[in-house]
Amino acid sequence: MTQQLDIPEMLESQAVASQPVARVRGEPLMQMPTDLYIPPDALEVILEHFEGPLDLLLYLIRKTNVDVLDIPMAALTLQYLEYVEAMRSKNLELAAEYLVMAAMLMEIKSRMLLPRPRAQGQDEGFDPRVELVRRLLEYEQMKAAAAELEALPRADREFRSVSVWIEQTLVKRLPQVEPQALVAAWQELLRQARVRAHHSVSRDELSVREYMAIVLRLLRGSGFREFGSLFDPSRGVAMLVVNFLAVLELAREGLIELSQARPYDPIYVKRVHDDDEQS
Amino acid sequence: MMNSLDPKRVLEAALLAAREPLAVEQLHQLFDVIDPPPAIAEMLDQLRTEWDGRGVELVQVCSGWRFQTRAEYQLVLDRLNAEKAPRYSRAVMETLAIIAYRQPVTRGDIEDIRGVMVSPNVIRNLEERGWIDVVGHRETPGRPALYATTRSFLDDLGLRSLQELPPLEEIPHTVDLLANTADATEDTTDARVGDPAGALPGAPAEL
Amino acid sequence: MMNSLDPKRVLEAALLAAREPLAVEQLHQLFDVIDPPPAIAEMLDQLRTEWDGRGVELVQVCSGWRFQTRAEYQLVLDRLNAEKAPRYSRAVMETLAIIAYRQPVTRGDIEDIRGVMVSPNVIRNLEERGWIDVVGHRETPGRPALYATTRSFLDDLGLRSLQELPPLEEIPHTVDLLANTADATEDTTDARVGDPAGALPGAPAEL
Repeated sequence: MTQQLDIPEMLESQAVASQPVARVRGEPLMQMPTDLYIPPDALEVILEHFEGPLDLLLYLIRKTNVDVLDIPMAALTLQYLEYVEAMRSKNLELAAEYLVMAAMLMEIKSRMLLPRPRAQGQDEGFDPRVELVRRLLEYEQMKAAAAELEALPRADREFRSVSVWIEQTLVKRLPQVEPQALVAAWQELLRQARVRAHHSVSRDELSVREYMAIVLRLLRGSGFREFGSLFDPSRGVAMLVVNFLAVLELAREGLIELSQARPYDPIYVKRVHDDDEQS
Repeated sequence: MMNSLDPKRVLEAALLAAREPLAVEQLHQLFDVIDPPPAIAEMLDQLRTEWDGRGVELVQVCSGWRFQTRAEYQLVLDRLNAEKAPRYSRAVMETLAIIAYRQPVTRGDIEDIRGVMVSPNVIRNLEERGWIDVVGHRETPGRPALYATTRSFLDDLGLRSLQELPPLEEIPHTVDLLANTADATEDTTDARVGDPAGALPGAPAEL
Repeated sequence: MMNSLDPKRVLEAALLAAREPLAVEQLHQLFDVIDPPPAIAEMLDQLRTEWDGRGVELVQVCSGWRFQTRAEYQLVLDRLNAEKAPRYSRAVMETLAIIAYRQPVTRGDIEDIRGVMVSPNVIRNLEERGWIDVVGHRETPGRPALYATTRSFLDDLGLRSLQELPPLEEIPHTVDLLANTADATEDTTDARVGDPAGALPGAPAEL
């Protein structure tokens, strides 16, 4: 950005000739515009400096302080071509757009030389400069917007986002399981095993199986237990029945031993081979 | 500029914004124009105290100091990236489902139903989680361990009892199932173990 | 567990630890077990005030809330890492401005406005930064890609929406130009000796 300001200083003014070199809007132009002389070693810098023909034109317009809405086409074209010719003579690589613009400027200039039909004086779009001015203004607007964007505080330049260390090793994250996921897993099993749907498990069967596990846990390491101690009457009759069914099922599967010395003696329950429990 | 900023706040900002732990020597670079240099160790201590009781703490690790989330907050923060939460493999989920709905079962039972070998890792995984344990042994050759789900399994799934597990009766009759009904009707034996050998020919072992 | 933690501190920890800005909806996930849900907007306001005068500030950008270092502190923190953020050429910034203010645009649109070719590198540069992406194609021959800016562009510039972009300079309607055309005829009188216009048309394009 600062480079832009420096350039005019690099361009020494050069007064020439006592007669007007041109007339701009009727006023004689007594000297070359101050920025037309380009020191040879500055040329490359200047070339790099401009983003294209529109940028160069804007520079020329703003430099000479003319009204962008009333561009003196001849003077502008002249200045522009001086630059382009200078670039060309230095054999600098010249973007095609500069030449296209040169042609366009000359076209506009020549069209302005043509007599304008008075009758159609109000005809919009007659002024051949309109399109050029529209483009110049739009480009200048975006150029200014770019400078504004550049000036905005930006992440990793004016500020950094904060992201503190996340100490994951302290807490081992464990998978969470939803009850419904078990059903999904089961359904997948069914699908794979192609078991008939009647292989499903009812709540009743489940509760028996739950009690089977409870009873086995109660018996773990306890040797013999009195039969009655396996039941919790406070849970209601239904649960007692289920509990009882569980004990019967365990006996049937040979997981527990029931023993009774004589009829009406207490019944004792023991896990089969409780001694070599592995857990 | 630097002089107008509180050195402790500079230190704090540097540590909050740093991607890596910062060593005390590095922190000194922040203040190399200040004379005399501020007492960094002291400020770090003060900062650590200031952050007591918050979700982030200042800690010293091998390569320096850093702010990090506190473990007890991490569980809550994890909700933000649920998609990154680990998941159990299909093998684990199916094994867990079988134990939950068919308990008590042996590994052999699980293998019969799944039609594949059950890796010891799968069982150990669930045991370590505290969701299953051995409740006895079946009196068959080898006396295999019988697995059942634990209270903690119910707690973690938010259930009061196994009865609150989703019922399985509502399994939709898929085309797949219907297509196989003909063979399956023959299978009137024990619903639990069934005859998986016939149903799952050539099922590969899964480890 | 959750109940023992101060919701505001949870929010703070989440925002300090997040890699990306967090939207209010995301922050709600932190509290989904609390009934009634805490007033997140209010807590964010309180947090912002609490962090006043420190090296780090809580700001709202396009995709949510984040903590970031204050510019005046960052100047000091920059002493810690010599690595500077990439600088962008005027070509890149002008292209970005055109995409930001005129989106969606094709490369052709950008070239029309800038009056020069847009190098593919310029576009790639902005894409790699994650500031622009292709949002579709214009249904014209060649189906050119339409570019627009991303949320990350707004986030990185600390903006909440495109409406917060700096306002464009007003440009006068070209209709105004026509008002001046009457005077402009004078301009046609000039004739410069040695008009280089004559010299140039034959000049070969050195490309």
